[in-house]
Amino acid sequence: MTAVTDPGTSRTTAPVLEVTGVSKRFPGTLALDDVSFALRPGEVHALVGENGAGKSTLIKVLTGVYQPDSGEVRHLGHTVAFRRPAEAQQAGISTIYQEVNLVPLMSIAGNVFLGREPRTRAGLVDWRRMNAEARALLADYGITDDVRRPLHTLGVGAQQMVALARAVSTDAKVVIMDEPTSSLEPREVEKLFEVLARLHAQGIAILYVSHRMDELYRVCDRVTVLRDGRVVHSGPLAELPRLELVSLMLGREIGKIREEGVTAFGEEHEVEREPVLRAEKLRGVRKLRDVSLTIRPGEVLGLAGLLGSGRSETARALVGAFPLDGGTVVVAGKPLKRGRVPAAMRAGVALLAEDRKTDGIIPNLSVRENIALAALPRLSPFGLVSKSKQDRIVRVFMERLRIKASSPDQKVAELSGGNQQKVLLARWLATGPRVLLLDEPTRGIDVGAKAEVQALIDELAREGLGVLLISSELEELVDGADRVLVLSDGAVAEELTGQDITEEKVLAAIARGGHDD
Amino acid sequence: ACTSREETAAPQAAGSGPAASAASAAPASGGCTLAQTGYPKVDPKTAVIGFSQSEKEANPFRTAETQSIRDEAAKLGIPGDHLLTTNAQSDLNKQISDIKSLLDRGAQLLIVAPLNSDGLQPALDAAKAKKVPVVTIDRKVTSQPCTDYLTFIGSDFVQQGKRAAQEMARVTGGSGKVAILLGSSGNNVTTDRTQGFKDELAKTPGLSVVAEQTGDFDRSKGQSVMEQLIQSHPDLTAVYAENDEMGIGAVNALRTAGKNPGKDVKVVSVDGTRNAVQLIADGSYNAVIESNPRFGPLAFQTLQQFADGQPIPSSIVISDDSYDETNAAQKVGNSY
Amino acid sequence: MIALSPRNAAFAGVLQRQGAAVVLVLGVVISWFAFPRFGSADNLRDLALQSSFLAVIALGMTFVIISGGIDLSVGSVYALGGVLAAYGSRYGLVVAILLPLVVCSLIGFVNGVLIARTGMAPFIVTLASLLFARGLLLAITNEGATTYKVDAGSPFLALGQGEILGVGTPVWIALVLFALGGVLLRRTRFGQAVFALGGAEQSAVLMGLPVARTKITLYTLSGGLAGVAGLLTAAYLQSGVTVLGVGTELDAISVVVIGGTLLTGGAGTIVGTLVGVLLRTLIQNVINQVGTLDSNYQTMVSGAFLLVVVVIQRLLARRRS
Amino acid sequence: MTSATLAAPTRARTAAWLQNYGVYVAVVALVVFNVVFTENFVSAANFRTQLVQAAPVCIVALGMALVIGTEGIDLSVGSVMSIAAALIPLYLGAGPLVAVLVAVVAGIVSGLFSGVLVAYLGIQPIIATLALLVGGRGLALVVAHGQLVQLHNRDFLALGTGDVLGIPVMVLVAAVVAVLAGLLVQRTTFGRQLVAVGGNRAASTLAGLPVRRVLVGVYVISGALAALAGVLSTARLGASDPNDLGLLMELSAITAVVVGGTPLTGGRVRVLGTVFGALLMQLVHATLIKHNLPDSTAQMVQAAIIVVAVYVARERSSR
Ligand SMILES: Nc1ncnc2c1ncn2[C@@H]1O[C@H](COP(=O)(O)OP(=O)(O)OP(=O)(O)O)[C@@H](O)[C@H]1O
Ligand SMILES: Nc1ncnc2c1ncn2[C@@H]1O[C@H](COP(=O)(O)OP(=O)(O)OP(=O)(O)O)[C@@H](O)[C@H]1O
Ligand SMILES: [Mg+2]
Ligand SMILES: [Mg+2]
Repeated sequence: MTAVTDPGTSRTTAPVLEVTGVSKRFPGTLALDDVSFALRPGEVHALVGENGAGKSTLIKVLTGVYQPDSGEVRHLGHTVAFRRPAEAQQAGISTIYQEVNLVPLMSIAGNVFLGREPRTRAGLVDWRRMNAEARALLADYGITDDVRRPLHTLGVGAQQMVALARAVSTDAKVVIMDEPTSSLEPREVEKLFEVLARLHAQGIAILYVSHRMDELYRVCDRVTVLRDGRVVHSGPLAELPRLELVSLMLGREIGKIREEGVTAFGEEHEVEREPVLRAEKLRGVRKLRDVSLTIRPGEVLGLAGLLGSGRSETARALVGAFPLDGGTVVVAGKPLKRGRVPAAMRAGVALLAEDRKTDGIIPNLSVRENIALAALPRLSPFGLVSKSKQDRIVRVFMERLRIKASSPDQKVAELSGGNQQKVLLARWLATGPRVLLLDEPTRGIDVGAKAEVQALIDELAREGLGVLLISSELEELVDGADRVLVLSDGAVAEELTGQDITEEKVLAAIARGGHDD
Repeated sequence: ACTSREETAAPQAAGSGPAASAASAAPASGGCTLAQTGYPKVDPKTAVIGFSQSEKEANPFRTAETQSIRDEAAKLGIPGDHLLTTNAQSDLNKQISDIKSLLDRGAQLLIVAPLNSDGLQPALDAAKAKKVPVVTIDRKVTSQPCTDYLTFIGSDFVQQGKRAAQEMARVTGGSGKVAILLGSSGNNVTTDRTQGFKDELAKTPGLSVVAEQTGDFDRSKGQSVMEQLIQSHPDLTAVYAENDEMGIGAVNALRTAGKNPGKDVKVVSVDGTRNAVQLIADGSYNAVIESNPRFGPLAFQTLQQFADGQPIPSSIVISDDSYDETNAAQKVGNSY
Repeated sequence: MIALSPRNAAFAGVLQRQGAAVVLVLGVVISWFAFPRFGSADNLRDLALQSSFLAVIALGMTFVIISGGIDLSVGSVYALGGVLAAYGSRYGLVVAILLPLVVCSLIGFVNGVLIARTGMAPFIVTLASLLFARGLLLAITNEGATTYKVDAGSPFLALGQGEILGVGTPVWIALVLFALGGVLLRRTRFGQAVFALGGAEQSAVLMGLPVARTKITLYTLSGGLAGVAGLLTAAYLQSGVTVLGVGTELDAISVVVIGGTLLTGGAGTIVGTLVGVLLRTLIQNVINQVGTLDSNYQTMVSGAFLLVVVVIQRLLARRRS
Repeated sequence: MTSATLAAPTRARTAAWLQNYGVYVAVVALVVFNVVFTENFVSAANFRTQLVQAAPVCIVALGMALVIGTEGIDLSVGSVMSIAAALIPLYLGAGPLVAVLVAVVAGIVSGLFSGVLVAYLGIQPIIATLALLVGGRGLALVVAHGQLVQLHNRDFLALGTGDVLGIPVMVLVAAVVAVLAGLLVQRTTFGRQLVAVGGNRAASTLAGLPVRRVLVGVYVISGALAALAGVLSTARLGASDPNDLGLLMELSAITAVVVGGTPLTGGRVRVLGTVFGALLMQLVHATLIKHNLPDSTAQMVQAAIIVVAVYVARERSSR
């Protein structure tokens, strides 16, 4: 997609959505500081910045989730003060917020049409039509499941597609997407881009947030860069070299940013022969079909596959967080008791879960407590909490992972998504694990932090940890993993090693697995 | 099983005292007769009899009441499966369905201890439709005697309040400050015992009511309320408790506050439970107006008379005894 | 764990969703044969009538619980509704109906506003209004000393004591309300919003649902239905009884839960609640039919029964997943 | 910065301050009100009465606060009190210590029962404990044959009426329980895990916390404390009264906890707040009695006070 906005016309067309001088303060942080920004009709506008720069906050101010402390929001030239998201939606602004925000227990179709269900002439909800429409709509997004099933039976990625379908199917004039691709995988990302192109052709303005640079350059016309709550740049994207964009985001000189490639992974690791973890014929209640794998110390084992291919399920099964029908997991020679997370943890297996909101953070506890949580028994002689021991470890990890928080006492819920992710990583590292299972560890992390996390994974492997890396970003797997298992429909379809690990081969393996049966 | 009780606290058997007896001779004329109602003649000794109790048998009054009905039935040789009993567990709607289910199960005569004076009309209507006479005991219902129900046997709660006030005037010597521990709010017994007491107390100008607070007929609530009142009214000289349990709670409170119940502060209550009467005998309590729960003999006798065609008065007020320092020691065996 | 064959799984699914219904059917069949009087028309008619008042209250509670909330005030509001209806009946049928409806809905409305607009927990807000409604009831009845009676000739009585086709009017009214409730829950946007609220409130906000309005409507509905139950009871009892409704909120909650509605919200059915109510009435009736149970044992049995049903339901649900 | 942005933090800070300290302010305000407007309020005996009366609620509420911290609720506390009361006379013959132990063990068993239902069977706390609320009192009455039993053992009764160093035993026990609860929450792994479980149960499971053990532990503590409160109340009453003891205690305890600033949504436990919540409700109750307000007014005033107190202490969303 190319930038279609003609500079001449864009000056005359009034912005559809505009903020001037907006500030928003949270206890301890000034999330938005005198931000001015305009979204013009028909453009795809990228909003970028580090984790915690204020992107999501700006979106929430635009759509009435938060009220700005000062400044004003204009919609089609009129000053507006949306008091709730509903009002923004009525004004034709449709938003996909950062975390999937749907209703898990409700049917898929119900979620798509919630609040605007088709009705019969009597004014009653027309279920038949709703299901039919939802089925048709979702088929476009590659979701062919029964739309009457509860939403929670879909994987995170599929849920994201449902959210997308929902947002786009309203006749909105503005569509805002806060990291829509973070839980999608290549095929789905392509779907999303098709949708974007369609919207673009219809002249709908799109505000697009992503940490993935290639995506931005592929789909966006203009870019606004936020740093520490302030707008540091706004202008056409194509004219801005990639390196300069990164430097704007990070606030560092271009020279200091080494361009090493897309990821920060180093060379191959030295791998020991004897595996630290050996899983045999894991059979899950739902999906897994005899998955066997080994992880050796110092090795990064990649796990690839389509949405719902069973990657997350495998990882959860390894730490005993998932009921299994059969199979064994042996860590350092000792078999684990099935279905007991504490036992797995004691054996040194730790899982960074995929969905940090529901399975990761304890929102109302502080950063300190979230980091120390899993290591608590070790840090507490006789079950009595030692604050000094805690602080020592917390300080180390906050520095090492560069966690941005006003203090260790800040509530973790108040951190930006990326920083929450780092807190969770710190939680696991603090337990001193032998095997680290990372389920989409860089999801929603900004370029800077992503490089840090990748370098960290590298470093950990070098230190002799066994790492299982699940990622939907192929380059991450290709660059980072020493070995890649391709899962398909709950079974290991293929194993790639050494020189065979290339994007093409992994993709091909995924595709084969997907179409074989 | 392997429990070890305190030796002194042997649980007493209920129902050893005298049964309730009618206070005044029933008027020979103007009563309700079998002929008048057109009900079939049913002999209680051979009939199926239903008894609907209102509250759990977990306080002395209810325990004694139910026991008295059972004992009398046994005495009359009524077979066990001819006495059907239900318990409404303090739920009025349940009492209505209880009564209806008693009728369904073939009860030909009903004895009902109403949970409330109002609200049993649907149950009474159901009995009327089946021509089953209903004797209500201990609490009167506000329906038509003879048509909606046969008769009421029980105490006059207003009268009990009045007699308590008279005792109060006697034991205080006619002057002092009185606190009232009310029963549960919304309960007719509370209303009547309060009204009777206050009306009568007004005749003794030296006595004034300084506080009236609910103790929910419950010993511990009576005790807490009394503890508060002792603090805020140090000059309190008497307590009227609308049942014995609250009265005993008040005695506890007075003792912990270092006062001498029965002397510094007089205590009068209504009921006639064993513990309260014993306290009078011990000198820590002043008077108890009895509310006799032993309705069994009178209830069955009334049903028999009705079956025999005799006229039944619209209400049979029983004679309640009273306990004071002069008779408590001898009569403690009558208490329940 | 034994793997379920699809057929077994489907059966377990039915059991889990309709667990209470299965127990109800079994209970009815057993009682039918065990107690000769159980199946009599009179007894059945009475069971229906007796269930109808709690059913109406539980209907409102179902909505509230599906939305992830709870309404503890219904017991007091129910009693208040009865008193107001009896009081109002002296000014005619319209007043007898409108007075309790308006006041009780208003209490529910205030609950809703406090919950929706201030973010206070429903449990505590409705606990406060439980006290408030009881206090108000005592205030208008002169501390409970006055019981308002409904005149014998009042047309209002027909609402409680009348019969249509041999079945009591309250039963019909309850059935109609349940039918309307079912439509409201399943076939309107409001109903969908209720489910969404219970499933994920934050998402509901972000999806642009009228969350506050839905909540206020919900609690108003619950208060209003408690008022309806109160006025039906007043018509049935011919008086505004002051001692009603103590602990009724817990009865309502337990029948809703027995009916399969999740206390965490987001899932539940109206029919389930109806089954729950009938099951409760059945148990009471059976205890009476047995007839020999000491009253203290009766309480124990009710508690144990509640437990057994919930545990069975839970185990079935677990087997299914 | 504009004046609006300056004003907003000030207001926010006041609100946040009130949220944290509101319940203490309310207690102080009510004491001041009473000192000024209530006759005979300022006396050692009166304060003593208030503390003694608040003690059982306070003890139960502390257990309840822990349960609420895990996003649970324990409706069974009143019935557990009544079970404890029913057991006392049966074992008092073997000495007060044995009787108290038996009662507390019964509380622990009840707690274990609820805890297992909640943690291992996954039954909603409110419904699991509701079953015990209904059935437990029946059980107590069956044990006691529905009888109130007068108690005479002096040592036992001293628990309710005795003093140590001029401080009533009941108050002392409540204070010790409060201190222990405070330490438990702040200073032990169990306490921190409890709060984490309440904050996000799924995440806690994945973080390898012994979630079930924590849940069972919390209900056991609540049961034990309820039984302890039942023992003390029985001693104070001088009689075992399983029919009435602890009626509606669950609501009083929950009110104290919530008024004290612990959110019902879990993830946070305020121990001192709970103690003051219990004191506040006790003072409200006392004030209403001392001013001889009728029951109707008293209930409505209590309702209003609960709403206001909880309104002030509520968790605010940042808008
Ligand atoms: N509800 C809140 N309470 C307090 N602070 C908050 C809250 N929401 C966000 N913040 C803070 O505001 C700042 C901006 O956060 P925001 O979520 O907008 O970042 P972001 O740019 O979207 O980051 P990411 O790329 O990680 O999603 C962060 O410092 C964050 O800690
Ligand atoms: N049929 C289902 N019913 C309920 N939950 C499901 C079902 N299928 C998948 N899930 C849940 O969805 C999550 C993701 O599933 P899975 O492990 O199969 O996907 P994945 O390969 O990790 O893909 P992704 O995480 O990218 O969606 C898991 O937590 C799993 O429990
Ligand atoms: Mg964000
Ligand atoms: Mg996954």
